[in-house]
Amino acid sequence: MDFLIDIIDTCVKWIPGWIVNPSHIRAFYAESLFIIPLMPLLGFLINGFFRDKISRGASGLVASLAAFASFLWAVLCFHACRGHLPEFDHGAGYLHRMLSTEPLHKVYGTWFDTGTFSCAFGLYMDQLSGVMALVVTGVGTLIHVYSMGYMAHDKAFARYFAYLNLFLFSMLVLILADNLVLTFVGWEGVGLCSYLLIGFWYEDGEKAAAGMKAFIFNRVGDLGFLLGIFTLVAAFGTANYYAAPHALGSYTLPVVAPHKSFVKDSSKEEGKREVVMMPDAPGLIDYADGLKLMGNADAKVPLGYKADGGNFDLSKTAGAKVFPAGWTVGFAISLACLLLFIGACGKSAQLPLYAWLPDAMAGPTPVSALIHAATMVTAGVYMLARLHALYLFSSATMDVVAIVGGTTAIFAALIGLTQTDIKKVLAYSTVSQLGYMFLGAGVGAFALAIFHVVTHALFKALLFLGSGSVIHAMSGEQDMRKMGGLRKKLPITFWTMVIGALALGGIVPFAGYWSKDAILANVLAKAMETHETSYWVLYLFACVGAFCTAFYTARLIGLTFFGECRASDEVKAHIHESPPSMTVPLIVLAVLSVIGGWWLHNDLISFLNFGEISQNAENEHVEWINLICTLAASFGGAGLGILLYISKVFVPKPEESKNPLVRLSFNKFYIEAFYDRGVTGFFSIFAEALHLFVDVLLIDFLLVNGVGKLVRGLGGALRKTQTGLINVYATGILVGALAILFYLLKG
Amino acid sequence: MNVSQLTELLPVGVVLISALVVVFLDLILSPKERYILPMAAMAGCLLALGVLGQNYLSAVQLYKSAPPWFAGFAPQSAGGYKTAILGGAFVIDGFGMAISAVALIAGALSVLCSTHNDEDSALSKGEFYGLVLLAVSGMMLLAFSHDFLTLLISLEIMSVATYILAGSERDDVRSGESALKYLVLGAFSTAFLMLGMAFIYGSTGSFSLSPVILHSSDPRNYLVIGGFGLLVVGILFKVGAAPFHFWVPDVYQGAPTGVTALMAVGVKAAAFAMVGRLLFETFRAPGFREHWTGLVAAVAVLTMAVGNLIALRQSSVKRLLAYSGIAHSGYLLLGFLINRRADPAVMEESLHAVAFYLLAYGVMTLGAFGVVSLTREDGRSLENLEDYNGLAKEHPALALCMAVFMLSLAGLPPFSGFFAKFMIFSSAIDQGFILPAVLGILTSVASLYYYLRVVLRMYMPEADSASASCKYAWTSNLLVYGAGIGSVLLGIFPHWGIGMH
Amino acid sequence: MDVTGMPILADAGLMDFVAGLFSFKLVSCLALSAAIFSIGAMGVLARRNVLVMLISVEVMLNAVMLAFVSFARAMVNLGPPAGKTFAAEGGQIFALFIIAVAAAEAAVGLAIVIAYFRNRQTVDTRDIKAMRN
Amino acid sequence: MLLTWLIFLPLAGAVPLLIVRDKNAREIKVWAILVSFVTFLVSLPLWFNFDPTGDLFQFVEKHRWITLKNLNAGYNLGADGFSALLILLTTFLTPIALLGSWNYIKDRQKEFYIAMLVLETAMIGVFAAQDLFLFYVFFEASLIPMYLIIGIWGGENRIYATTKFVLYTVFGSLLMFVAILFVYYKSGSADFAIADLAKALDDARAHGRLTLKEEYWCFWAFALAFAIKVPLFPLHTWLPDAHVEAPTPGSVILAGILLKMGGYGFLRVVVPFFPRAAEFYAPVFAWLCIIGIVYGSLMAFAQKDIKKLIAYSSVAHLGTCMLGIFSFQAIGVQGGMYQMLNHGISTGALFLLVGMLYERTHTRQIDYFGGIAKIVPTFTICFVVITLSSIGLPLTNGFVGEFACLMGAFLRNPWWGFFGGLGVILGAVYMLYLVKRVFFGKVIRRSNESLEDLDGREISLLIPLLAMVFVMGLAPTPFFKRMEPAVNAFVKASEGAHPTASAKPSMAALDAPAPAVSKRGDVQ
Repeated sequence: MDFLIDIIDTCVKWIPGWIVNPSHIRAFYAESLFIIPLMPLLGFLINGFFRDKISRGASGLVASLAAFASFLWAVLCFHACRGHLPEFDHGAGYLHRMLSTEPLHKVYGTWFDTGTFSCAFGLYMDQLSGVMALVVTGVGTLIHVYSMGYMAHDKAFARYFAYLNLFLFSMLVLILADNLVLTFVGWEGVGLCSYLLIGFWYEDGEKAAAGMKAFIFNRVGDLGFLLGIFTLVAAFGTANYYAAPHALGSYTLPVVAPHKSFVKDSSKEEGKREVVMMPDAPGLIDYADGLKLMGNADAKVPLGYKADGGNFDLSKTAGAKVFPAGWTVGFAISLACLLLFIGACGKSAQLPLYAWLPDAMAGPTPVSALIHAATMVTAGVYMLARLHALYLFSSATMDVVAIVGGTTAIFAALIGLTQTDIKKVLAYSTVSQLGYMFLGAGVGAFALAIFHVVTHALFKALLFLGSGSVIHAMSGEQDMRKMGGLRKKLPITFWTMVIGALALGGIVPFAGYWSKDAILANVLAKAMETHETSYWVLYLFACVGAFCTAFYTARLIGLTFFGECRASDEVKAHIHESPPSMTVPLIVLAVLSVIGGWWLHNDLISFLNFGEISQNAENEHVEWINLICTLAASFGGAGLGILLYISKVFVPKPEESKNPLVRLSFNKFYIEAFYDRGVTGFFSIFAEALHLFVDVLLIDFLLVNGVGKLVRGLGGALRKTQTGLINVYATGILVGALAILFYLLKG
Repeated sequence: MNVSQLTELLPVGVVLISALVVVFLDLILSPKERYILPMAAMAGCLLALGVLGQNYLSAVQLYKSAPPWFAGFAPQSAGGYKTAILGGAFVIDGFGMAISAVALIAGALSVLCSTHNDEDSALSKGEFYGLVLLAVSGMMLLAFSHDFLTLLISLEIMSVATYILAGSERDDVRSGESALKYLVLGAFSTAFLMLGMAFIYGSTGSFSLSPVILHSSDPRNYLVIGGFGLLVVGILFKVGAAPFHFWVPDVYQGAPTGVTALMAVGVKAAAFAMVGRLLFETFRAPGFREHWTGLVAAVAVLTMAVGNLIALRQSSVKRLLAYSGIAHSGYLLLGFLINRRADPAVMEESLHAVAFYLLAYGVMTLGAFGVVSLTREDGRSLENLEDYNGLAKEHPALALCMAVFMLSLAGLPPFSGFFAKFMIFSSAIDQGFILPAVLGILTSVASLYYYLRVVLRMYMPEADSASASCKYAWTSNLLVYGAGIGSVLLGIFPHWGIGMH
Repeated sequence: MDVTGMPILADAGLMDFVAGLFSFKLVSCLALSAAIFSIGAMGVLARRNVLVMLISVEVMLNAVMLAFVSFARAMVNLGPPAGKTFAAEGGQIFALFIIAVAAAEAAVGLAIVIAYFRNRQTVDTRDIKAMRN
Repeated sequence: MLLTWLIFLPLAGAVPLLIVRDKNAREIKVWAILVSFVTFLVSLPLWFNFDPTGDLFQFVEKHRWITLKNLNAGYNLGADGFSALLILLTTFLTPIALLGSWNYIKDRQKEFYIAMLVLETAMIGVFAAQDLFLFYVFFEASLIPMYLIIGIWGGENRIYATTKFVLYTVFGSLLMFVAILFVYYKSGSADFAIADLAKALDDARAHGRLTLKEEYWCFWAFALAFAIKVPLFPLHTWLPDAHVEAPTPGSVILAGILLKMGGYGFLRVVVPFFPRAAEFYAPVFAWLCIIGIVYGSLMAFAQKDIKKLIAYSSVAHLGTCMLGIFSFQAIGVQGGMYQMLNHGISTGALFLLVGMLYERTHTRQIDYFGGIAKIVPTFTICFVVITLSSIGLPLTNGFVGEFACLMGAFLRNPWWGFFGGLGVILGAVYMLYLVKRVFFGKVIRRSNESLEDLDGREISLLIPLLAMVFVMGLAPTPFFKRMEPAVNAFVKASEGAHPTASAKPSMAALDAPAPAVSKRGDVQ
């Protein structure tokens, strides 16, 4: 790879060379971080405003170029993160050299400042966000290119690419944001784009509904996210991840870089109080690290306490009143993490908020590949990784994350076993894989989770694009039972998809194996450390999940490409290999899915040196046990799949199946039915009833108009006293007179 | 006593003389010259108004200070200003002047809105205008009188004249009926009034309205209080407060509109002058006060409730205005509520509020009746609600004025009614009568509904209703527009209306 | 002695009562006027004929006059109270004024009743309710 | 003089219309729009010459007006952050509303434009008045033109709607009227100037002249009037009727500005006058707001008429505003105020759009439409963008306001934040459901095939609104800066009840919850 590195190296030096003084190279890249999200935004604006002016080719080109430009710039900035440290080692691999990084951090201006809380437009690139940005822009570019072929016949071509670019923009904002609120901007932005793209063919009410469903499920999560932000702001008074970049230069100095910013007071053993140096206006992670250095997070540190003179000091404020009364930092952090995790569940389709993702397959296939497999759905994992320093404080939350992740992993995998729609299978496998990522994060191996994000992005995008190519060839058919025997007709698609399948199935040495295996190793290690049954169960789940994954992947390949073609004749007539604009991205991704795993596995993990990768995972008997289990699971699953669907092709009819388990799996455990009919139905009926009884009947009829009627009635009654008879009137006068006299004379 | 004191009463004299002049002119004028009569009558009123103002100003620049607002607070003289004349039979003070000014305005404007009746009707005869002027003179005397005797006489002058006026539409049955009812009930209530006077005379031995001071242990207290009660009955009748309000709707509805206007404004003003004199002077002593504050509060609330609630169900605008008149008497009564510690200064403020309310109410009511008095193409006057359908289309300006009157009567800013109500309620609340104020406000919420019904008719007619346009005399225009502008100005610059000090 | 003569009534023995029949007693006059007043009032309330009602009103006014003159008579024993003008004469003068007032009201009343009768040929209150509610 | 000019310019503009003949409608329209636009231009100094670091009230005018012995009402105008922004909102929306009524109002246009201009005068007056009496006069006066606008140019059921509207409002404001007088005499204030009254009330409270019981009663009398105007939950039923019946411009003004008078009243009068009562009843109101949010959203979900749906959504949105205000946290109050502006913009725009749809199809029934997105793309884009702003998508104005409101609520009491936040979900539910039913799916009516897209006029009057959506979404800081002094004054006033108010730490950046901390103890 090194020649590549050198090219990048020279670019990194050369580009700013004729713009700024070379000594400010990193400053330059920090300044120019904004270019990464800006490019797709421009693409969006161009395609959006001139959607009916510019030609189809032009709009596709603009969009793809925008994506590619931001990819290139991401590469350069990523490279520019490199630090200049004594232990800098030329011998090591590229990523090794990246080990010691200094994040690029630039605040471009305040977004809103209410005087008591302010939030900035700031971008932040470190290893984590850099890797994510590379994945997003890279895969994104490929999918843009692919789309130019896939959507060639669609009339709303420009609109499609506008949305796609808007998505890239939002996703990059999500990733590069330097504070939670800005992350939330991207968070909701990608939600919006997914809404728009799922419902892209809005003439079909079903698809529009699917988009709506996705957005609403996401909103449920977003509320959690918002409340999480509130809790953190209530606790720490800020939503920034890290302290604002130092005034000198526009890039962060080592002083405020998170891992070096704390100096223990050496005089501790003399019984002096513990003092932790903090940067001014520390960010959430700074606070977290500070607390970590101080040990106990359950101390009654006053939340929102601003470090004065950089001293984050326990004794000065011990027992001070905490918000709300009785909250400790630990509790606040756990609560915040839990709430944020709800947001992650919504975005990353974990139980119980996963139900939107399968429906999201209503969108165009490239969209499914980009948004609902490679990038957006992994935002949750990214957010956890970004806040790992906080998550590591609350073991309870971590347990929750692990349990939810593991359960989702096996749950979705079981559903995937019996689906017949090719995209649905992939969708459930995505949910399941996301489950693995959360499982990994849950046991503290955030780096592995991100690693799995990366590999998964590669092979799942590949699979989706491949299935897209298949669907393209089958002129829109998605039911695998109507396919078969396509491997001759679509050789490129076939081979690339096989590679993707192997990767997904976790077969050595393809990409999927490395990440998944490592995650399982950590789960096992965790189970061994903490002899808790729950972790053993999770490990079991994970293995079974792996088995299922391998099985349904084999099933997918078998049903699609082997046996004889089961399509109708006129469909058969049209079957053809896709144009190069579609096959090239397939090939690129295929290559990456082959080599990605071993290329990255050591480097990336050590490079993303955060989280707590269990030491036990290194000791070999854990490794051996795990290796055996995973290999057994994946090969077993794959073998069974091959037996059933490839050597002798068996066409499943799950809807007629008598087997209750099959029915359960095929009907997705009836959960989505519950959401679609139960919840929605109840909601609308409840609303109707409320409107009828409270608004119309109680308030309006009884209270408002009731009072009116009452008064009118009273008037009518009094009116009757006006009889017109002089005698009566005189009587009135006399009675009045007597009453007055009585009143006056009684006392 | 010397004659010079009579100059203080010159305005009344002017009115009386012009009454005679009008009657005399009626004899010598040929029918087609009759249009002079109302002019003459109005001229009389305006002249009297001028003289009144002249008296006021001369007093101001003679004694370097306005005449005392209420003679009762400055028994004989304030800043050398002799209030009492003719041996205390009359007092000349700001309050009286204000009331008589209102009476004069009422007289002038009610003449205006009676002129356009067809020739042969009794209303175009001289004696009609003569009687109007006579009634006005009665009101003015009532406003000034400071003695049971003069009180009775002026009350009778006013009442008898209005009895006749009410019935002056001779061939109209309803006019006659209203006259009858008014007469019988009026006489009936006057009897109570007189009996009350008798009791008070019997216990104090004097007719003067100056404060009655009796030791609480004095057995004659009973007699005085009884007499007071009977007096109150007589006066509340004139005021039209519940439960003595029964005559109001029938009489107002039956009487010719001009006369109704006169009664609604002038008679009410004069009656409230009486109320003021009695409550704030004669029976001011705390011993009495604690008796009557509760009474007045109760009557006020009852009156407001009755007036506003019944008005909700009226289909005749004239009758609706009658009921609203009852309600407004209720509001006015609130102005007389004072707590036991209140000193003359407070009472003066209350009287200011009352006077301003009467002025504002007079202007808008006269305007409203002016609109009512307009006759449609088919000869009927705009008495019924459905006559107002789509008036805004035919006569936007007229409709606008009517809307202003209605909203002003409802007490919405920025019209005079609002500020009048504001002052009344402020004095009541200032004196700590929160509950009556709240109840009154609640009834006035209801009142908004029926006032808006008129606006509704004018601006938002039902689809099927046939809108009838009306023909009208320039006199009524003058009246209506004048009143409209007046009620806006009084709303925005109320202190102009309260220039009495 | 008290002008109201209440004490006299209070300790009225038989002889006093007999004597009272022939000597002026304010209270008895007042009682009489009250009786007349009530009769008049009842007349107004009960009778249907407007003329009769007017007559009843006159009766009431007479009762008032009686009250006035008897008060005046009682005042004679006192003489005018300090600082007040006419005390005793006042009542009688007032009575005269009431006569005048009553006369005026009667005249106007009759005129109105006649005018109404011309139109409707009735003076029964039950027919005089063209306007109500 | 600026504020006086602002108040009376529209009125003066209305005068010439009185004499113009009704039949040259075009000139009338042009003139009215011109007048309102000039008013907008004249109001711009409120933004540019308003100095956030200057004193609290700027553009102050003080004249004696009614001076009686015991009653002394002055003509006091002034603009702090709240007033200035709301006045700007008024002058900004009115021309748009008038332009929006170009084709909508067919008959008696003269009267209509007169009414609109008079209404503008009244509204500006309400926000500019710093004298309680003057404030009340304008507050009530604004009813009359609105009453006519709904009643004359409204739909079938207009009479009921308009009468309900007026009676509802007057019921509240007349009780307030009594309370005003009571407060005036109790405090023994020299005049009706709001600031003086507040001061006088403070020492009346200090010297026990104003008992707690009295304060509570007055608080309710005031609060009722403004709660009806807002409207808060149980008092909201006039709103849907009024909106459904009102003509488009009427709805725009009603939703955009008239409702804000309620919130403004709380900010300007209720809380500063009765801090103890406000602090005591804040939970009650907060929960009413929360009920309003959830309930309003459910109602909106259940509606079949687009306008009614939006009307109920207003109930929910203003619930959020008031929740923010009743948190008495600086950020919450700012959010509440900001959300009021947002609501004015986005809901105004929604009503305009619905009006345009109505002009084309003469129906507002949701199920009449469906799939019209591909027939009227521009219209759809505008509608969707506004929808997104009204469900508070980040980078649109809606988000910032909602975020700040909810954060304020959360800082005061996490549960308020949570339940109030349900609006975030429900808002998306009913708005997107609306969008789906109206714009997406197949075209169900043949007649809809021939809908024509927005014309130049409509686009031109939507553009400023759309622009504001993003301007206020991307650069809220100038707005916040202008509000900040007023907000801090408000928060300080709201803590009048707290003896420890002075112990409150400074409002340094990144220090948000510290005031919360100091306050929390006695709230929990």
